[in-house]
Amino acid sequence: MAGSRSLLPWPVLRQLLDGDVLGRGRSVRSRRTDEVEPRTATADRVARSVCPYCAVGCGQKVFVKDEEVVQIEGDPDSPVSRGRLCPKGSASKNLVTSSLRQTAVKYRAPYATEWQELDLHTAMDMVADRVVRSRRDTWQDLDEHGRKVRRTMGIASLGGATLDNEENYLIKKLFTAMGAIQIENQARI
Amino acid sequence: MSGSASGGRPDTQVRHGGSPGRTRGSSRGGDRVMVPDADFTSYYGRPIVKPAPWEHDIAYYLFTGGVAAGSSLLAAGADLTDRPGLRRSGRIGSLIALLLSVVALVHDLGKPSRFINMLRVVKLTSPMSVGTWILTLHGPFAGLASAAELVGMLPTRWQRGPVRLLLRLGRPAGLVGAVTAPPVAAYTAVLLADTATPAWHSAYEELPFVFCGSAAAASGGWAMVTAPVAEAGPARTFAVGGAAVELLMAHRMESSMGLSAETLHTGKAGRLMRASKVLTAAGAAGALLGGRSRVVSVVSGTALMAGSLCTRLGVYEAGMASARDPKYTVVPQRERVERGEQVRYQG
Amino acid sequence: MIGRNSLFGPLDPAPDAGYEAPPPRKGFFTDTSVCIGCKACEVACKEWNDVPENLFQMLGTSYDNSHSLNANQWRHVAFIERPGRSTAPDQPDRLADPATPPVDIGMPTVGAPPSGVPDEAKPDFQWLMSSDVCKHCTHAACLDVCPTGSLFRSEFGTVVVQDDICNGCGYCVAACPYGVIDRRTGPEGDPSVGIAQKCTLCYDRLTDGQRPACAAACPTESIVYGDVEQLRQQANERVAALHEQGVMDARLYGNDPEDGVGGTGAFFLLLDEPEVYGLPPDPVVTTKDLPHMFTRAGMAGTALLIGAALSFVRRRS
Amino acid sequence: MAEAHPVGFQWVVEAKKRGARIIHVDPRFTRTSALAHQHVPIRVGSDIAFLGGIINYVLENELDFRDYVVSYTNAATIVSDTFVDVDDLDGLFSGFDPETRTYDPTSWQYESEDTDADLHRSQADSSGDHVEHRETAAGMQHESHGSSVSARPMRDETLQHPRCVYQVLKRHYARYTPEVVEQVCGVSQDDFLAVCRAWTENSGRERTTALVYSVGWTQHSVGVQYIRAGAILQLLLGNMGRPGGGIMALRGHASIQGSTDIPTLFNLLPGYLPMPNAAKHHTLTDWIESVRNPGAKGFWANAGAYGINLLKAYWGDAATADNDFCFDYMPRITGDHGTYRTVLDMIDGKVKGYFLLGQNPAVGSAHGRAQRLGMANLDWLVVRDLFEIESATFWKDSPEVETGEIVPEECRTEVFLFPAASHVEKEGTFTQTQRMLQWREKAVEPPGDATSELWFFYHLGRMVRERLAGSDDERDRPVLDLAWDYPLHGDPEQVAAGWGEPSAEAVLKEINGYEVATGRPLSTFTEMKADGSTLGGCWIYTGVYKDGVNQAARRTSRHDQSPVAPEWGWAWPLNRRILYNRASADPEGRPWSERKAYVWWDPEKGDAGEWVGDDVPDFEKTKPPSYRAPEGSEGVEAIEGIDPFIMQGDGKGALYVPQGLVDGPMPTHYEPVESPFRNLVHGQQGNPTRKEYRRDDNRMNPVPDDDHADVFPFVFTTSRLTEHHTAGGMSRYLEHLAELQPEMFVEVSPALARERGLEHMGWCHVITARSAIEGRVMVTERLRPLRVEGRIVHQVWMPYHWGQSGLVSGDSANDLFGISLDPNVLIQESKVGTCDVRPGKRPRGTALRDYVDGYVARSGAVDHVVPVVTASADAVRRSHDVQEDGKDQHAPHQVEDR
Repeated sequence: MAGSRSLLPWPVLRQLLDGDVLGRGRSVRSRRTDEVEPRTATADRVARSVCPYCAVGCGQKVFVKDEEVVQIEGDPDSPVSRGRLCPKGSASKNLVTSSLRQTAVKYRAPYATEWQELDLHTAMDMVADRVVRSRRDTWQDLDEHGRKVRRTMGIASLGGATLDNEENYLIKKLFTAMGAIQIENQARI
Repeated sequence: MSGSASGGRPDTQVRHGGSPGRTRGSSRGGDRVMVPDADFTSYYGRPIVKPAPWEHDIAYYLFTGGVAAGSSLLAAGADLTDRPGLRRSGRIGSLIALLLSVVALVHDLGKPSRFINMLRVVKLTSPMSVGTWILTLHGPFAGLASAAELVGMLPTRWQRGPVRLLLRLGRPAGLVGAVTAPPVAAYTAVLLADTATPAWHSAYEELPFVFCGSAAAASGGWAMVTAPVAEAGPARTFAVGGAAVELLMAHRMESSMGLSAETLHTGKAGRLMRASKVLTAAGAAGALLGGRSRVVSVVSGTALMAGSLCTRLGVYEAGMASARDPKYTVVPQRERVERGEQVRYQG
Repeated sequence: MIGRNSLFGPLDPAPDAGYEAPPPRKGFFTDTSVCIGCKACEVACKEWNDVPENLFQMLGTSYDNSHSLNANQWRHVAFIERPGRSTAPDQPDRLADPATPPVDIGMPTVGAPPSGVPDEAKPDFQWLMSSDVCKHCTHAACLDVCPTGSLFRSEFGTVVVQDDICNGCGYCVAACPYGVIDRRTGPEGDPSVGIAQKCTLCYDRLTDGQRPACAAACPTESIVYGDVEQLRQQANERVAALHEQGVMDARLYGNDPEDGVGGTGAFFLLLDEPEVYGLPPDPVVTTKDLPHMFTRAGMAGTALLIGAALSFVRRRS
Repeated sequence: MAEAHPVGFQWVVEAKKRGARIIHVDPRFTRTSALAHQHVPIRVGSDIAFLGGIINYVLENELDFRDYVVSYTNAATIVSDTFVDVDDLDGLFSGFDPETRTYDPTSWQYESEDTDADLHRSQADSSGDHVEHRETAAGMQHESHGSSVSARPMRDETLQHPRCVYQVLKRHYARYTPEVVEQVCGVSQDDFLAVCRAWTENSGRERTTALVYSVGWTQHSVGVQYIRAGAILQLLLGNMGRPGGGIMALRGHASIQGSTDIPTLFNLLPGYLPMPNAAKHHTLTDWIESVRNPGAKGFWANAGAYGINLLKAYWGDAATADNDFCFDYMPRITGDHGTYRTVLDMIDGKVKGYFLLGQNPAVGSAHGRAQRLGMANLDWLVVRDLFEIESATFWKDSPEVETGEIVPEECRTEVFLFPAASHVEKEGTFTQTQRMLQWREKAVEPPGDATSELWFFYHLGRMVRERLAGSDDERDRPVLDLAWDYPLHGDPEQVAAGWGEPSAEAVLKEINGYEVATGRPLSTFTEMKADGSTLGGCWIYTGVYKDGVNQAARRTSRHDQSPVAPEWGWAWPLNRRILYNRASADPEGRPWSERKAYVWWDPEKGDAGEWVGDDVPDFEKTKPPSYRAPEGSEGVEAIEGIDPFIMQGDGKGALYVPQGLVDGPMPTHYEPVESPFRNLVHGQQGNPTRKEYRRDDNRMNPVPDDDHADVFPFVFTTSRLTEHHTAGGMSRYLEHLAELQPEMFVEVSPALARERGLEHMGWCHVITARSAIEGRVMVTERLRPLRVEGRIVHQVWMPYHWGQSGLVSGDSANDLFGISLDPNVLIQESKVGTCDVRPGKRPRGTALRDYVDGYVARSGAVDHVVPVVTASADAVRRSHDVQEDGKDQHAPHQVEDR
């Protein structure tokens, strides 16, 4: 309650003058208390998002300050969730800002017992090389009955149920073009 | 497990659901049961109120505060009745006790600067705030009187200039210190009683008397140990009177505080309270009967101080025990409800 | 000024604390009859208020692994597995081995149902859940015993700790009749360690007209935030509705301005006795008795002074 | 629902506050039960018996919504006289081939007014080869395109014909009496009848009942038939296509619906188009005709446009009418390439590389040991996740490292763990469980080297194309000709260096479809052309980018629109919120009741009347209720004004499914693969057509006929806790969630605790033929032993969220399950199994395998293989004999692993 603070510096005097003899409220507030503002109000921007956990599709508002996520909470406008979130949805900021998140590529060489870090672009090159090689090595033009199959059975994929439609679209498109067919996701599980 | 602050001291001795809601109230390790076993319900036996997050510092402070207050009184009396030995004993006792009090308080708060926060406000509803201001008033005067006493012990050639002024201030400061001493002794009882800790709050009628009596006994005891026997007569009287009040009021307290009195009889608190009674009674008897003997005086005085310390520790422990067991919170309240005597505003 | 009911009895706390024309008092109505024990409130609270983790230990007390309200747990969901008031005779459990005594699994049990409720109308087995929180008492002992003014009454009538003022004396901890507030423990360095901690009713959010984080998250509106006056009304209607539906166990807790703490800003609809949920059945603010305590202390102190004087007087004579 | 979908449960609570009665049927007392008026504990795996009992109650007492049933379902349709039901064949339907364990569904077909030739063409063609159907999870395609049946079968609207579906159904379920339900499910007759009454009394003109299931229902060897049973009941009671009704699948992942619509599934292409099959789809025409199903009604008639638009979206300019729009570029499937088959292939060394995209099969998939052993036998593995999950670290700390089955120094798998962008660090759409797409705005940049899947796959594709550039190998044409040109944005430096973020909105526009010449986004899939002038990546999503506006990004507040909230996000198809909502009006087009009005025919509207209402009508807008199809019509034209189920071949809701299901036209009770009970209803114990992988590393526990069945005497099931998310990859690493449920535990009843000497909060371990896992004992009355077939059965429950990593760790319950699959969709039975429970921790190190092997030996599972077909030999013979002359159903396929 800005403005409720008296200019008097010593709360004891404010107790006497502010009608708060018992020193319960108005007279004992610190400057920081007077100036408090929720970080939802001081955020630079708010992104409208959707909870990443189950499939209910609860609306989320993501508050950003100085390019950091400072709060994620339910979107009261959503007809699905009416602003509410379950414990997992409520932990979304914890998910996004967790110090345990991976931020660099880790690589485990064959027979190695430890991780090593890899540069992202190097890792991409290595994966692309392996995709090309495995595809070449396991290519089938015909199956054992002589039917045309033009595919590779050497590359498989699992995942996608927490990914975006656009991502799944590209995944399926690329794998199909490359002839990889063992492309699966949680929907089968 | 990431390593930020661990829990707000949740009872880590968690019993794995082993404490059924409907607990048979029982004498937990104690030897006497004052109240019949009570059936009561709790949430897995978890405490309802939280014990004060204090170390034993506070119990020691209760004791040193009492000694300081009583010693100030004795010193002032001795000053007025021209008993320099008793005066010196009182003033130095007061100084030591005050210093120890400050150590205990600061240790409890963690760092000295935190004491300053208490001077922001005067909270009439907070015994700690009231006590802070009482100490703030009493401390300097008592300190001044003690300083004067110390100065008086210096070689005469050093007693010049401002130091002489200090000597002059000894008596008025000592008198102000004496007048402000009883609140120092008494407020600590309110400090404990003004909590939700069952054994403390339910003792609020008698606890001030117990504590004041205890203060008199302990400070009298200190004087019996340190002052010349010839001058210590008033101290012995003071101590005996204090011990009598302490024992009497403690007895009354135990019978008036209801279920939580149990905590004064069981466990650690029970042992301390029994010791306190024996020591206090013995000390008082010594003071009464063997007053003129130096040896008896020292032994009795020590017993009285020890008795007082045991009282403070015992009351402290009883409070902690009463907060840890939901029985002492639930049963009296449940009984009130069952009797239809819920606490309600009567207009 | 010190009002007539400043220590006990019905009171609008914000004006009493010196606020002129404060907003209506704010609070929570926690309706445990619709609580699903999801703990969204616990998480939302921690996320908003940067409350650290509490303990990583399975407690075996149904699904409650948060233990209690404490410095690191400003919302705490209680879980009570309440066995049937009458076990049907054809329960296979019984049939399996009637001679074997039941295993004590440490779950709360209850006694006879309140009068007027026929046994058969009771559900066989109940799983009670309730999200506990600071009560924001009308007469808040924690606030009143605080020697620094760190705990203060906000303009919304809520009770809030000022971290920058608290000196960690811990007096509030012992004063709270509900065992809510606590000092945070942990390694040195974190400025919040050693400081009293509890629900602020999201004071910062309130200043901007936002709802507290827990109430905003609660999926089933078990936690309702609003003006206390309206919430009390709503609570009364809810109890009446439940009674009409035959849920005779429903009762309110903390809604009565004439109770021992002058009514709470956060009150509850419970389905069993308060102590089943770990709540005191008839809490009273300790400062209700404070004038009397001071009187007694004054008497004792006076006696001490007189005693001291007499010790000398008698010698003289 | 309160456990796994708490926010969805708000609507149940609201209904309860308004006086609704809530009944919860669940093996254990959950947080949902806590708020229900009645909890009905049921034996795991007996749901069809339970629902069958209710169907019987409805039919016996004629409580069905007759007007709805007659007009909108196939109740009146006459079934072929060659059909023989399970009652006469000991649990088999007619047409069973014991060699392949599949059905020839010819005898299940409708009696048709069409000629024989028509019958053959419209029905048998796609009813075809059920071995193939099972191998390719064909049932999943039917999710959207329904069964392909004749447009005009014979009907008896009096429902008196002995072979009409209604009567067939009535006879089929007559066995499911309350007594049988009690015996099979362990549900008392009182409880059961209370459910029957509540359901039926709350259905009809004035009221509707919703059936909500979570996808644990799908994780059974009869999972599809569970849902079919629910569908039959909801159709009989008139609860489909109406507000407050329906069957709602509460799916468990943010966009699992989307990942089925735009599938990352081996047998599907976007929009439920089938992956071309080497056996059937030799040409573009073959492929399209198999979907289009000539002769049938409905919108699948336009399949040609849908398929060609997809090909065009994939291969752009290279796809022309002359080259069949690059149909030949498509790889062909030849059978089961599902995730479990693939994992077993990994163990067998057939797979080189594996991508895991936000998925943690080491914990989340059935038979965790097989998953991990498979991963340990790859050349390379790419894991993309937020955290260092178990599937990325199997080589150093999995349970198999402890048992010595994986030795890090001997494991050759290269592992790449890529940090992934979180949901707030990228933009795109999730499709939630009711088919609604919601666009997420990007809030911040991903930290460090974390990237989106969009980024990863775009650039992977780019780099692969660069590596293949200049190749003249024909096999590389599909990659080189791929339309792979998406605008990049984001950090200008990255864009300049060629590492920008592809525009998700551009991808969404391609999914929506547009005119090739002008780039104008299509508004509806009816604008799709089969001539290559339009392209669109997923026809059912067409309209999401209507008018060039991202419809999924709409966020009109719920306060500012109707309760249907059509302006929040966008639901496929064409923003319809309730599918088949034509059924919310009566045959004349009037609302069934004012209270339940939703979509209706307004004769005053437009030129000659229009369908109007709160939702987008799921019907041609101007086709009046009185419309009758002209003789010989097919496709959309053949949909009559009273055919609400516009994707079905006959426009009717299917009480009986003449084809499209591998395991029978109607659900019937089969025991789970692992069960301590004999099937009380039939001699046939389990689903005879289920998919099995009989291998030493996938042993199943014995069943009651076996001498050793008592080695695994208890039933167990698993599910989620509110506080965790599936395999824990998004919850065990967060302190605010992990602390709420910090340890793996096993819930047992007090009676079982007594029987096995288990102490509350002590340790116990659970053993199956696959593994043994340990957890803390939670003794609770929320689990209750049931009396089934006259004896007590103990059920054990476990959450399945833990693995060896994270802030809190523990054994993984999915390690206990073996792999046996539903034949329609190849989803594993991971919600029921048998087990033993013992006090104390499990053995450690190599002793664990010895311990499990000891159990396996005692159970006889080593050399005694449980037969799948247990119906009497006579029944098998008679079922097999019911086959139409001259039809050779069985293509020369190997029947794997029988």
